Amino acid sequence: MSTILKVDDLVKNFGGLTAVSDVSMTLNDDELVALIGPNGAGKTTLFNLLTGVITPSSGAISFRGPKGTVTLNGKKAYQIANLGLARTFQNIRLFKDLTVLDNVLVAMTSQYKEGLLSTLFRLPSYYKKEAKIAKEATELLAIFDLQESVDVLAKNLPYGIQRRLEIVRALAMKPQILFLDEPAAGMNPEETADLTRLIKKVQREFHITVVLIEHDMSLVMNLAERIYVLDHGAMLAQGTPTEIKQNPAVIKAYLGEEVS
Amino acid sequence: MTILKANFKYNVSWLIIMVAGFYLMNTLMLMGIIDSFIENMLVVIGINIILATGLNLVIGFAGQFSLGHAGFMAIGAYATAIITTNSATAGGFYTSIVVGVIIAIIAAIIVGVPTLRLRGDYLAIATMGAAEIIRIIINNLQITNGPSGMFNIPQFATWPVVYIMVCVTTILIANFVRSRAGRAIKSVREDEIAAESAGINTTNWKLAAFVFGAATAAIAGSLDASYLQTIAPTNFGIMESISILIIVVLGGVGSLTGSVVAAVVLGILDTALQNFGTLRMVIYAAALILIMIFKPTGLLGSHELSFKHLFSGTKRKGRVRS
Amino acid sequence: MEASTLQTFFQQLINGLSLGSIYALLALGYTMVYGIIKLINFAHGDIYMLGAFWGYYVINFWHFNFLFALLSAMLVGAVAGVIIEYFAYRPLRHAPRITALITAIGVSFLLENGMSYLYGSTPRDFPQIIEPVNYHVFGVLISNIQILILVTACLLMVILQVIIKKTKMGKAMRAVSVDPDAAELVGINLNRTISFTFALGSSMAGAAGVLIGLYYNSIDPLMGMTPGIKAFVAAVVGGIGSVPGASIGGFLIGLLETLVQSVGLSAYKDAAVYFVLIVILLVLPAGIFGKNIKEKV
Amino acid sequence: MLSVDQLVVNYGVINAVKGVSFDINEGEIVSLIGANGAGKTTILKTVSGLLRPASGTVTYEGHEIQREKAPKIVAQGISQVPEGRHIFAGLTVKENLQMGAFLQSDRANIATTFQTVYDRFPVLKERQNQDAATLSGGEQQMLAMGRALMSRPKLLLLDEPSMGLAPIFINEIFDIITAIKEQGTTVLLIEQNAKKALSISDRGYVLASGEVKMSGTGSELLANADVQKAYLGG
Amino acid sequence: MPDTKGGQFVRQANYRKWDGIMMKKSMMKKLTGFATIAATAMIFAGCSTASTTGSGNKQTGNTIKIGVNMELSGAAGGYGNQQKQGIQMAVDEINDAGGINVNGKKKKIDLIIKDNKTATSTSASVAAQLANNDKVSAIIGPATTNAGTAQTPNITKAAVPALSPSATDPDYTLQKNGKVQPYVFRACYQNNFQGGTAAKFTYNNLKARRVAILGDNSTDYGTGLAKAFKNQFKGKIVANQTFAAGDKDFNAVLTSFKSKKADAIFVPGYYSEVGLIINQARQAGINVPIVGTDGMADPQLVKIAGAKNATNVYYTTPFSTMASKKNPTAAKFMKAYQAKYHQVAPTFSALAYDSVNMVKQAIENEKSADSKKVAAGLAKIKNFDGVTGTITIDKDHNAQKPIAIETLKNGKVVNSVSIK
Repeated sequence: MSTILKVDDLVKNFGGLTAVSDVSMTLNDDELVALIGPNGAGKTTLFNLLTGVITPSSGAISFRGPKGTVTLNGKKAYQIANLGLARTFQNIRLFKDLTVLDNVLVAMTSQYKEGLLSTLFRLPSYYKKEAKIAKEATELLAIFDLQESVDVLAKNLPYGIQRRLEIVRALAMKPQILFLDEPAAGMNPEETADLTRLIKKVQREFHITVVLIEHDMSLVMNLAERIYVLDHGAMLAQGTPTEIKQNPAVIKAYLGEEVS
Repeated sequence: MTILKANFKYNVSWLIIMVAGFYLMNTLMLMGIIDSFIENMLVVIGINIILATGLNLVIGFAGQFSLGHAGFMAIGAYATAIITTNSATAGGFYTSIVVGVIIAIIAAIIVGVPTLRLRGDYLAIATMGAAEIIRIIINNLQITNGPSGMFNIPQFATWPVVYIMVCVTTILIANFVRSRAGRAIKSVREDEIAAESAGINTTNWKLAAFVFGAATAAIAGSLDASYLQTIAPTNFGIMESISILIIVVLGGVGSLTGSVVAAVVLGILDTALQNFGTLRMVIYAAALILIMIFKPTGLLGSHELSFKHLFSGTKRKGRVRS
Repeated sequence: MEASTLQTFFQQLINGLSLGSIYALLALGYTMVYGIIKLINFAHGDIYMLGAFWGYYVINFWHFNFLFALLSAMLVGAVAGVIIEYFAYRPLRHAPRITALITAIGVSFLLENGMSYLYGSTPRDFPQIIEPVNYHVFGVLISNIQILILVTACLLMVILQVIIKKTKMGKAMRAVSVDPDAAELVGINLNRTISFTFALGSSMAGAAGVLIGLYYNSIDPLMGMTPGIKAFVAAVVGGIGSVPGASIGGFLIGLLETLVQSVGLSAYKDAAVYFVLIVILLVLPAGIFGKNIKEKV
Repeated sequence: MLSVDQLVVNYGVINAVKGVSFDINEGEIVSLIGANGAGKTTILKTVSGLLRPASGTVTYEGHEIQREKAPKIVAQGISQVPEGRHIFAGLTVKENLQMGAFLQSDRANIATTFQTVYDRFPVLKERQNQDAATLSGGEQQMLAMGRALMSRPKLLLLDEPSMGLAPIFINEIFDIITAIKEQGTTVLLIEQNAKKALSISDRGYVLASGEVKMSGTGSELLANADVQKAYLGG
Repeated sequence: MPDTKGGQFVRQANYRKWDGIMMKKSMMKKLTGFATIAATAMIFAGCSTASTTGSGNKQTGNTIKIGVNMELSGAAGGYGNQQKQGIQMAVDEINDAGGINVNGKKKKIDLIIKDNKTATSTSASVAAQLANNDKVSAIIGPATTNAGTAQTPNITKAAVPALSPSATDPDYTLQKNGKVQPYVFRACYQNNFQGGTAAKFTYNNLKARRVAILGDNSTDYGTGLAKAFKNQFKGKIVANQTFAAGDKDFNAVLTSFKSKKADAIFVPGYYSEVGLIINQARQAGINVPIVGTDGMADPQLVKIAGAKNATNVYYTTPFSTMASKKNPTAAKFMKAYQAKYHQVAPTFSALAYDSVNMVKQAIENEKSADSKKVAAGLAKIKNFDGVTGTITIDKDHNAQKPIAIETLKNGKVVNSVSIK
């Protein structure tokens, strides 16, 4: 297992407020990491920093991509995404008025090119590429049991399915790291259990690194190989689920009492 | 396989309709049923279709509220006026369209790169300002003959030319919208942050839509100048941009079919109102308010006429099926 | 006809401030309406025209004095604003914003062309109810009407600011503009508050109509179009939603136009205004006093 | 005091609440717990008049209020602290509180209420002339609660009061809620932090997917194995 | 991390051969189809589209149809409506007198008025409708050069003459090669003539040597006159500034003129703005002569400027209250206009009134109301006794008529000199 993402002393200030202070962490190939902590601890801010939605005040992020190790500092969100860091959002951010298929196809935009002429004049190569990419997307959707809904507008999907589609969209980017921001939020225990299986499957079959923010301890403790605990913007603890469950600082700040 | 066959079917259907439309118009014209007055109306509608579909690409599909369409139209119009006045040949005319498109593209990049960072109404007012700056510059140049405008422009944009241009630009815009590029710009419209996180370079795609819209506006301007044979800076003011916007919103933001329908409806309404003298604009204004109140999403909402759906009988906006 | 550079400078400053105070008065209404329902009320400039015509009639036919003409024009503006909001904008409160914008344009067309139809579009001379008097201050000319406009404009701005900052209704307006749902939850009646905002903003336009009629002595049904757009630009430059911003924006545009004309570039005075608008928006995307609200991810 | 019967609420095409019934007696703290998207906030918004139900009734002190608008409901003594606090940024702390008393006209009364709120939340008094947007998350939550109390409600609706708060504030907020109850205000509480919520509640209802799955006293629910597993991080 | 991992789910994405072949086939068909269409379209574009060069509209009925293509709404709506009043009055008078005598038979005028909303495309459409559908003998209008040139192709195609009361661009009646437009006429001066006259007057009569120009930059009228003035003025132009229609504040420019030591100001524009310029100039203590053109020859000018301020103001005009005392045609018109509309007749109404009567004259001279004949008749008009002077149409279809310069003092015309 080698390091794929390395975060050093990351700081983010909003005005006078320090949302993330001196956070360092490393992610390895093929592992499933959870990021937990009280609301407002800076978890989503950390995700935003890692995926380029906001820029850090200081600190370094380096990523070992297919073309060697690069720094993510100063890169735009779409560049980071195209390097192989995909994510979902806490409040679902699907393209609501696009179909399920189109939602996935958007994420594949940078994986293929269509010449301007072949786009505008529908040359044979256009149909060829469209068919190929659509097939690829449909196959991916089928893995997640969404093949029936390809033509449905995203906004018309039930809540749980929207969450699932968002994960599919992120996977369509062929990421090396997948960031999931509260994927189980709003799901009932049954759906959560399904989701747990799904995430496991994704991680196993696609061999990618998955990082998730989650409050549902059943999910976290079942899934995560390692856990980072964030509190007040700072890294409070890290370790295996067993270690974290017994960490007194974590219990005090977050878990409240010992979790069984 | 069937999808491909079907695609062929749809494409052919569209082509048949376009050709049939052409022959129908031509027959009616030869029979004298379409006289120069109706022809005039049809050409104006055609030019408005080009303008509205182009603006709809920017507003309805890329979600960028531009209020400066008339500025780019002016560029095309003046390119054609200046070039064909000096070189009154068909070659000169087509060259002038190309030149107009190129200048409009350059202008759109100059305007778009800084302003497309803005959002919503701020973008609207910035683009409106940019278009006014273009108009004021034209108004004060020698080569454009200042506020007097230019007239006696040779007429190359006869109705068949306009008809073909309408078909071509509409096909191009429709093809653009239903492609990788179209999905990218629609994702920007839906959610810029999510689009960025899905690897979409939102800045570039917004600019692409804006530039494409500007290019088609320039084509419309060229046709307008050449058909009417007279242009003046006052034709390309804020009110012109607004009237194009009205077509787009009335037809339905995000519906190319809607833009076409609205251009036709408003074109006929406008012509019919000529007979009402001073009351004309009063009726027009009242109609506008009433349509908007009773049909807030425009005549067609975001629906499109599509053979794919006519043939297969399914509705795109299907309910939840899973 | 000679003047020293310094005198010319101060004269132009006066010119710019007078013009600016007119833009500022109009910008106030824009900024309030936009602040509360995020609608560019295109018809605002036309309410100013209605105010001017009202002043014209009551002074000519009912022989109102200046103060009554001004106050009644404010009332007429307020009523017009409330009626327009009720019939044209309220049904569209939950419709796409671009739809409401088109309706606003429709209302503007209706007022302009309706008035043209009823009263003709030839400009009329506004009754000179106050005899213009020029004062020479160190070689700089300033007329009593210019002073009146400046003072009235500043006074109305202060009153407006007091209403918004100090009164219960003003606070309700601010609350609605920040968060309509939360405003309802503390018991604020949305419709009433929005109507009140329209009334207040439109009364400013009504007042501006009378003042400008008096100052320029010429009114016509299309008089609201150009100043309307300029005033909106002023409101945006100042930071839309902010009362001091609208005033500053108005004065800035007035001074800028004056500056451009005084150096002999009158043909480009509007271009200069739009150029500055774009530059300001690029540097301060929400205008000078505007608050930049970042989207939460 | 309040009884909700067979409430159905739709959000566009989504059926958010599917026939929920519950009731609150005077002087109680009642909690609705459940995951995000279970329909809790939708129910609260319907009670406070921001949403119209598709069917079902909300009866308050003997009469149906489900068709009434928010201001009218506030006037009858139901006050909501919305999720995400929704304080009025740009207004000072004091002005925010004044807005809470928007429907009160008796100046003396308002002054007393101000005193009560300032006593309850001393930090608000310290910051009364500050722009509310500059407050920290916990202070904003206190302001939102203070604002709701300014209308002297008989029933206080609290939507996720502990959301996004540091643990130290969370305990304080729950202490305050208990104190509010003790002063005679009935409380309907929505919380994700089910453990905390149930520990101070007289009764609770467990919601999932827009339906009531379970109900009981706070301690009963706390002790229930299913609840523990699903919502208490068991 | 191997690249292939992420792409596992597309492993089976192998296309069957026939898929690709079919696609190619259909595409070829489609492309061929498209090419065919394009080709046919081009062919049609080239040859067979109906071009209807008409032989003009014959008038056989008991009425003579005259169309009006006018700016009744939009930016020039004010001027257009004044013209409409003049047209309406002329037609009423003619009809009350029995109509136009066409070869011994009196025929009434059937007036068809349409609004072009000051837009070029609408003007073209209106002209087409009047010429082709309503089959008018002649069109009066439009008021502005831009709307006028927009209708030229359509009326030329239909062989229907159009007489504009107020389009002033020198090239308005000309084709690109400098030849006259066969069906375009005007009843007013062209810019060069009027601007030149004003320049001469300013130099010779007012003895001004340093002139500042403040012209309307939103119409050809203002810029055309400013250019003509500049070219023909022998003194120095010390400042050349502009305004746009609808502007109300001229203080900044006027203040800047102060330091230029101008001894006259030339203001080519319409009364709505020029009235304000006079007002603000006098308020600012600028008392030098203000010279303008017929666009300001309107009773409303003095009202807007204020009577006291309208002093030392000069403008070129074909028509005025002063002239009307000497000219019986004008006097009659003034009186009738006052009676009908309860206001003093503006120049635009007078020009439009003359336009109708010029058409009547043409019809009577040619003894036919056929549109081609009317065009011929208009071209031959000589010494027509109009309200705006004795008019002769020259070879370029411009109206030749004497020009006068009127002087305002305290809002009253105190002097009127004819200029050769």
